[in-house]
Order: sequence, then C-alpha cells, then structure tokens
Amino acid sequence: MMAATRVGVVGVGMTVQRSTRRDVTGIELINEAVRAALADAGIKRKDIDAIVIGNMDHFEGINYVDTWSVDGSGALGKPIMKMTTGGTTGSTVAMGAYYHVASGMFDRVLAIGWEKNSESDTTGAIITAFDPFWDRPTFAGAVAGLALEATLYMNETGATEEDAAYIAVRDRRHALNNPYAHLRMDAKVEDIMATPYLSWPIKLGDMCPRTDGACAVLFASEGAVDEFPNPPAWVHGVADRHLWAYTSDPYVNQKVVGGTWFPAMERATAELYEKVGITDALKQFDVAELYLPYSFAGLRYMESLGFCERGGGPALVHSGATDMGGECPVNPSGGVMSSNAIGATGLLRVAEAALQVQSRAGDRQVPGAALALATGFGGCYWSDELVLGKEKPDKVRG
Amino acid sequence: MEDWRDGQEILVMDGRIKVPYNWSAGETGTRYLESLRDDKRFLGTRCPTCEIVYHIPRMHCPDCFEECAEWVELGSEGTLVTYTVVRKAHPQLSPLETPFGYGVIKLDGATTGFLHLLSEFDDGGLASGARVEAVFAEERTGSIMDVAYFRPVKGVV
Amino acid sequence: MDPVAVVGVGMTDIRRDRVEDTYADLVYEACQKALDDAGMTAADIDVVLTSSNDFFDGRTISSMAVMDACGSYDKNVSTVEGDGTFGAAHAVMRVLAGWGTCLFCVHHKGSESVMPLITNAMFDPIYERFLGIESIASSALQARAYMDAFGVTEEDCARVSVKNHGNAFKNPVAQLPLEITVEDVMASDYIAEPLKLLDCSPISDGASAVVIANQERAKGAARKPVWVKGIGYNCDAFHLGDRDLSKSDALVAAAKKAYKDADINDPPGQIDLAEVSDAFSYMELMWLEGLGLCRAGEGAALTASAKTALEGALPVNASGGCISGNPVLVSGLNRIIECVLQVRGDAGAHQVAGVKTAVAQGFNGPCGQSQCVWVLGGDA
Amino acid sequence: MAVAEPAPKKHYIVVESGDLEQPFRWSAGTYGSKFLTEIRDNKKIWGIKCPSCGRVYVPLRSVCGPCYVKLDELVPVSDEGSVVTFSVVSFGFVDPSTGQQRPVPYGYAAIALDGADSYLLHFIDETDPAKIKPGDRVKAVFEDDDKRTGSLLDIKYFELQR
Repeated sequence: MMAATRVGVVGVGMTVQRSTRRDVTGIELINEAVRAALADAGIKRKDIDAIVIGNMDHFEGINYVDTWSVDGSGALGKPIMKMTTGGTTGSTVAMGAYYHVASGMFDRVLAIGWEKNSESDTTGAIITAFDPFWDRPTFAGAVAGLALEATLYMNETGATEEDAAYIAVRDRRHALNNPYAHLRMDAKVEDIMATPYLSWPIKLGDMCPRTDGACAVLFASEGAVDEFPNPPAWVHGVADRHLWAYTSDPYVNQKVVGGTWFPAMERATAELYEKVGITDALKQFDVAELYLPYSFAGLRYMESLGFCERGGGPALVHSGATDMGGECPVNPSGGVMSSNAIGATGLLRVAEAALQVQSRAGDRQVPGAALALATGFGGCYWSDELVLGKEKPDKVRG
Repeated sequence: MEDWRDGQEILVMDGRIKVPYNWSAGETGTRYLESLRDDKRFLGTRCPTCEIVYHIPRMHCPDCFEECAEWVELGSEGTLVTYTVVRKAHPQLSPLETPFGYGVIKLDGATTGFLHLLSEFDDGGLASGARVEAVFAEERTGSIMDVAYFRPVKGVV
Repeated sequence: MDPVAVVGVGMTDIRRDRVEDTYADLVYEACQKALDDAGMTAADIDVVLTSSNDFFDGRTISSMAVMDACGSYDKNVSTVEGDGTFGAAHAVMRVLAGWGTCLFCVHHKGSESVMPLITNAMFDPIYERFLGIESIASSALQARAYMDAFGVTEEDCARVSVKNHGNAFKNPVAQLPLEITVEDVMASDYIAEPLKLLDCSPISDGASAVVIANQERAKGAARKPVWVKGIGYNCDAFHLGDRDLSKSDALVAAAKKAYKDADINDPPGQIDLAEVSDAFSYMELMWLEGLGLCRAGEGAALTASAKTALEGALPVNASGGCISGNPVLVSGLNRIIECVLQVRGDAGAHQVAGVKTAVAQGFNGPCGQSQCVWVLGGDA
Repeated sequence: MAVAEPAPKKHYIVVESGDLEQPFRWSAGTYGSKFLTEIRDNKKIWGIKCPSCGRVYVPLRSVCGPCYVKLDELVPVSDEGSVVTFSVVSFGFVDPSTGQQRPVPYGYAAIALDGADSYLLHFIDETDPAKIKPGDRVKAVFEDDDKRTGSLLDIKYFELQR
C-alpha cells in the first residue's frame, strides 16, 4: 500500500569538477557520478527503483536527455523522468526525487544532474532560455542579467564591489578543503577587484566558472533507509517559487510588489521555514549550501533567506559568521563560485548539505552540523529550497 | 464595441537557434573513431560479466556497470536486423540522395546492432537478415561518417 | 494507491498553425478550461506542474514562458519535460506526498519548428545524428522489425489509420478527421518504407491541462472524479541496435506495474477502453500487445476483427488518436483526458457506453523507448 | 570517498556541430504583434492594464500572473522613462540568434517607461558606467521609417537625456 513517507538521502556520488572533461562523453560523465553514488550507498544498479534526471536542452544540444543517457544513468529497464527548470535543474531533480519517494510510489530513487559547459558557448546557450522577441536581441545571458541585480543592490543598500568580492574570496578559500572543487584558491579581495569587467559591475572574479561535472544523489523511504551503510540525511522540507514569465519582471518587484526584495526566494523561504519551524535562520542552521551564481548573491540572498535584515548582507559576511568556524558557515564545499557544472550545481548543494548532516564531509566538515539549508537558483529568478537534517522529522511535510 | 484584437496582423519571426557544440567522443569513442579513420576497422568492447560485445563500444556495461576493458575487433560485414528505404528526407539532414536506406546492422563478432546508412541496393533488394558490408569514405576525419554507408554483399542472399 | 483523482480536464482544439496564439495563450486556455471543469479557480490549486520540450519550443526552460499562463504565481511550481503522461504522473506523486491539488499543463506548437530537425536531436551527437536519422525513419525501422517478426502487413497498419481518422469525425477537438479506405492509405506516398503519409500523424499545435486532487479535495469538485487506479513507467535501451525493436519491453514493464496497482490481472477482460499514442499507425498495434490487450503479434487480427472500433468490444482511440492530431507531449495527456471523459460519460459523440476502466499510454524517445501507462476508473 | 582524477590529457576526437542549427517560426501572438506593429507603423508604445491590480505591463502580455486574469485594456505609455538598473556588457559571446559574436561593449538597462509598471530591457547609448545612474531619464530612439520591421530593435536604443 502506498502512503506518504519521510525521506532520507542515503548515498552521494560526484565527479571531480573540472574545466574540461574531454576524456568522457556526457553519458560517461553521468555514469561516473552514478557509479560513485551506488558505491557510496553500497548497492547495485538493480536496486534502484527510479531515476530523475535533468539538463537544459540547448546547453548541451541534447534533446530528451532522459532517453539518451540511459547507458550512463542506469535507467535501462527502469522508470526515468526528466525535470528541467534552468539553473535550478539540479535542485529540482532533488526535489523531484524527494517527491517520488515521499509519494510512497518508490523506495530508492536516484537524482542526477550534469553539465559539460566545455562543449558549448555558455552565454549563447543561456540566451536561448529567454524570449526571442523581447529578450534575445539585447540580452547577454546570466552575466548581464545578474549585473542588473548587482547595480540595483548597490544603489539601494550602498554595498560595494569590495563587499561582493569578499564572497568570491570566501567560497574559493573554502574550496581548498574540497578536492572535488574546480576553482580552489586563496585569493584576496584585491585580486578579485583586479579582474576585468565582464558586465559592469560584475568582474571575471565575481562570476562562477564554467565547469564539467556530474552529481548523483540517492533518496530512500523511511522503510528503506536502514538498508544503507550511511546514516540518512533526512529531508525536513522543500519549497520553491518562480513568480514571473518575463525577464525584466524580477526587477519590477522592487517598486511594485510592496515590501518585497527578491519575492520568489522570500516566498519560498516563508513557506519552508514555516513547515520546518525556522524562526532564526542564522542560529538554527548549522551550515548552508547556497546556489550563489555570482558574488553579489552572497550578500543579497542572505537577506532574502532571512539570515539578516535587508541591506545587512555585507555586515553579516564581514562579521565572519558565514566563514568556516562562524555561526553558520556558507558553502563549505566552495559553492558555485568554485564549481558550476550548471545542471549539477543545484544537486551538489543538496549533496553537500547531506554530507554535512551525515558528518561525512571530510576536511570541509562543519563540526556537529545537524541542520542544513540547500538552495537552487535559476530560470527567471526561480528559487528551490530544501532543509536536510540529522534528526528524523516528526512527520511528512508535503 | 470594436476589439483591438480583431484583424490584428500577426508577426512571425523567422529565427534560429545556433549554438556551437563540440561534443567530445571521450577516451572510448576516440579509440573507436581513430580505428575507423586510420585502419578502417570496427572495434567493440566486451562486458566481462554479461559477455555482451557492444558495438558501438561502451566504457561501462549499461546493465551491470562493469568496466568493458576488453576491446574486440569486429568484421566490416554484418547482418541487417531491420531497415528502411527513405523516400523523402529533410535536405539539411540527408547525407545521401533519396532513395537511400537506414539499417540496424549487427557486425560479425558483435552482440548488439548499430545504426548506419544503406546505399547501392536495388529497389526491393533489402531484407532483414541480409548480409551487408561497410563502404569507407575516401577521406576520413575520425567520425561515424568515415563509413560512407553499408551495401548488400554481392552474390549473397 | 491512496485515492487520487482527476477532477478537471481542459483541451484546446488541436490545429496546425495557431499563429494568433503564443503557446502561453494556449496554456492559459487549457488551464482555464480544466479549472472551470473542476469548478475551481487558481486559488484552489496548491502545486502547479508544467511540461514542454525545449527543442520544439526553440527555447531553453520553455516553461518559464507559461508561468503567468498556468496560474503558478506564489505556488510551488516545477517542470517535467517530456510526454504529458509522465508529467501527470509526477503531479500524482505530489498529491500522494500530501498536497491537496495539483494543476498540470502541457503545450506544443509543432508549427513553429521543423520536426525532423528537432527529432534528429534525440539521437546521439557522436554516433547517430550526422546520419540524418529522425523520428519517421527510426519509426520505419521499428515498423519493419515488428512487421517482419509477426508477419504484419502494411494493410494491417493501414486499418488503424482508417479507423482512427474515422473516429476523429466525432471528436470536436480533433484536427484531421478523414474518410479514407485502406486503399487510400496504401496509395499515399512512402516517406520511409513501410511508412506512408497516411500512416503518420500530422504537425499540430495545442495545449491541455488537468487538475489532480486527493480524496478530500476531490469531494468538492464539480464533476465526478475519475480515479487514478494505477501508474507505471519504464525505459528501454537507447541505441536502436541494443534492443529488439519488434516489441516493447518498457511498455510490458510499465503496464505490469500499473495493472498491479489497479488489481488488473486480465487486461482484455477488465479494461473497457484504451487510448494509446499512435504517432504512427503500426504503433497502435504494438502498444496494444505491450499493454497485454492481446498477445504479441495479434494486434492486427484484433483490429481487423473490428474489436477495437468505436462500436467494438474494446474500443481503441475512440477520440481519433494521435494520428488525427498530434501536439507532441500534449498527446499523452490527451490520452488520459479522453479516458477521463469516457469514464465520466462526457465524451459526447464518441462516447462508448459503459466505460468503467480505461487505460492511457504515452511515450518518450525514439521508437517508444520510455513508456508510461495509466489506468483510470470510476470508483475510488 | 576517494577522489578519482580524470585520465591524463591527450588528444580526443571532438565532433563539431558546425552548420547545424534549428530554424523556428516563432509567433508573437496577437498581443505581441499589436505591440510591435504599433512601434513599426506609428512609433507608438502601448501597455496593457490589469483590471484587477491596475498594473500596466510593457510589452503587451495576455495574462496578469499575480491576479490570473486575462488582460484586454490597452493604455498608451510614453517613449520616455527612467533607468531602473543598468550594466555595461563588455565580454564576448556567441549570439545564438545568429551564430556570430555579439558586438560589445554596449549599455544595457531595465527601463521604466512613464505610465508603465513593468520594465523594458534594452540598449542605452552609454558605455561608461560612471556616467549612468538609476533614475536617469531616457528617451527611445526609433529606427528610420523605412527600416522598421516589427521588431523590438525598431527602437534602436534609449538615449540618455543628459
């Protein structure tokens, strides 16, 4: 009998995140992560009940990734479903796998995210996500879109480019502890400031890199979690919002939607925190793995996620609260600023959050981490959010 | 009341998506394609557990996930598993003049079939089970198109 | 399964060249119809899921363009790419996991793209794409394999086309009702042998939507809820040479799972009607066999005996099927919607008397690689 | 978990998509076509007003997302407005609409036209960020009468009112 069940993450696999992985095809890259996840969970392909995979079609020039990648994903003779929401794809397949299990329909479900940025022109591919009439003639992809947000943020709060550069420095320094990460460097704010502008006020050092990589995460039902050697990282709750259809709309909300800042993230956060019982994010979360596609996000999104007041991002990060050893370390893995295989990126956040609450994060472990926040960012300011915890939640939370 | 939508001229944009892709064949695919290019030889890989000889070669068995480290040289002749004769094809796609064929071809020594083009056949001259042979392109660049097409083996039914 | 129902359905007309509407406009129309059918407004919806295909739409994350149109504002919203049967299955998961209602919509504007160039991109870029293979030629390979394996003739396949195009006259949303004979199909031009023009589904535009609800929320709906009795989906090998194209292992596995959920152990005896994805005429025969509605190789005889006709004992594609209008992806959801209408008794001129249990089937990928099966019925 | 480094670098065969492209015939729909033909024929910019929340959207759209109602009421908006936020794009990338490099640098802004509540994303005629700030006034510069084709680029760019 199928009934809703609580869900835990019981296995994690990832490839090293590198600029170019010419040694493997996309399918083989996927397979590398899948085999790692199965080995981590101590199971074989035959033990998986279903698979959720995603990509962005025009990023790799692959239509129907679900059917194309069967040799690598392990979906031969199994249920597979494709989910795609842009940059959020990785977190979306995690949420999709969560719902596959939470529904009671499957006990062991693998979520897969991957990307070979080296095989296309990333900005050209990103532009295809936007409207051919209203956006494509003038749009310059994520870099320029995010630049509009950064300009607005600086104008409204007085935050500086140096404040943002701190995030780039922090996350890449954290990456020194993560052998899987792509950019691992002990840079200084001045180093970031010295990089050339891509789209003012965003400099090369403010942006995430282009990365090849894959990640696979195994979700199991309450009834199945004990089959695995790893302690489960329980999913305490998930929520997402995507409020707009037009690319310029996320900027509109500053003026028109009263009192809001980044409404998609704020609305998802409100739902999630209510479900999970978060009233003080900074205190209650032990660690956060956030999809910060560029440096300024590490200031502004902290505000929308309730870690500080509006405009309080710079003070928060300069206090050291988000560094390793701080009150709530952000991105012990090095985050997106260090590795951005786009389709895998959101799932890597979930994978890292799971490893942290399982106390399996090695040199990047936050001691005693019991509750973690993972986010995805994509689309037209799409916001996916998940909370993972060491303790089993008291009930299934939709 | 007049509706502004009535009689509105509708604009249609003739556009395109043209993103340049560079798909790597990877370690396994490179060895396979280099062999076609340099030696006009088809290679497969064998799964040590399932004993399937995969053509095209796989790095890992899609079923048991074991590494398929053993390379196997295959014949350049094989058996037609199924086929079609294409009468109408989109000009941007079609590598040969119509009518031409597609076949799933099981090369001698392989367990699995693979897809390729068929040409030099008589009208009605194809059949499942027929023997076919590879015709290699004169100029080979390390691509699946280094095999120009397959054709029926003469004198064999 | 915990009781989950389809409580509202909406389809646009299926037409070619709906140039006056963007696909967001089509989605809005379908969603409004589904909400109206359920007696609900957007405020009654907890979760929204969309489905589309970024290659067909010529837009990555094409679901972004329909976010306003599907009423997703300030709701949990996500996107399943692929056939509507899969996205709707995920909608059921969301409801089983605890949400009360989920609106699921899917769109397709075939008229805006060049079909063979899009379906060519389903194939492997290194080993297959440059051969020029696309959905018609690959399906022709499967048709040949199937016909050779079971001695099925082109005339056998043509009968499907004749039947379904005829049924389409009774379905107001169908695009291509045709009064044709087996001889007409046989006389139509070959595209890729053995497939002729009249064996193939047309290019179409359309959108559809359903409202899925749990038992509690289904009570308040305006129409008789139609219950999801079982869902199964499964995937075959990708490379065409890796599998036996003459049969669908994935469909057999998907059906087995759906029937297990639905307590069906004698499909021909327990199923009153089937809506299958006949993108090409031969597919209806193959899918009937995969669904266990007849034995392997007997689809042609079943069809020739008129058992699958509108007046037959087991009507198949009473709606006219995909061959009479095929907005890809939408087509799968339309199979579900047609089953819902039949079980409710709301199918109008193509209503089949006494449909209690119906089966819907859809697929993704080349030659029906990934298959999804739904069993729908009148009782919780 | 042991970290497996990828195989040592050597030459790998790479398959290039080359001239492969997908052509599309995207419809602007009735609403988008009205917006574009008015610019083409009359250099006039229209917005559409939500009967429920009163927001005026530019360009025309058929549904108000927050209110989930169909929109009908056209309202004129100005060809002048103000910069809400901006950037100067200076990195090179392939324009997927042409397959060629997009010329850079260019000024890029979200523009609030007077009378509209949503913003238009367009070019501005300034590439020095020190000379632009949010709130600056801009005015649309239209293509010549014989060159307008019914595209957003019938507005060539927005000119800063210095």
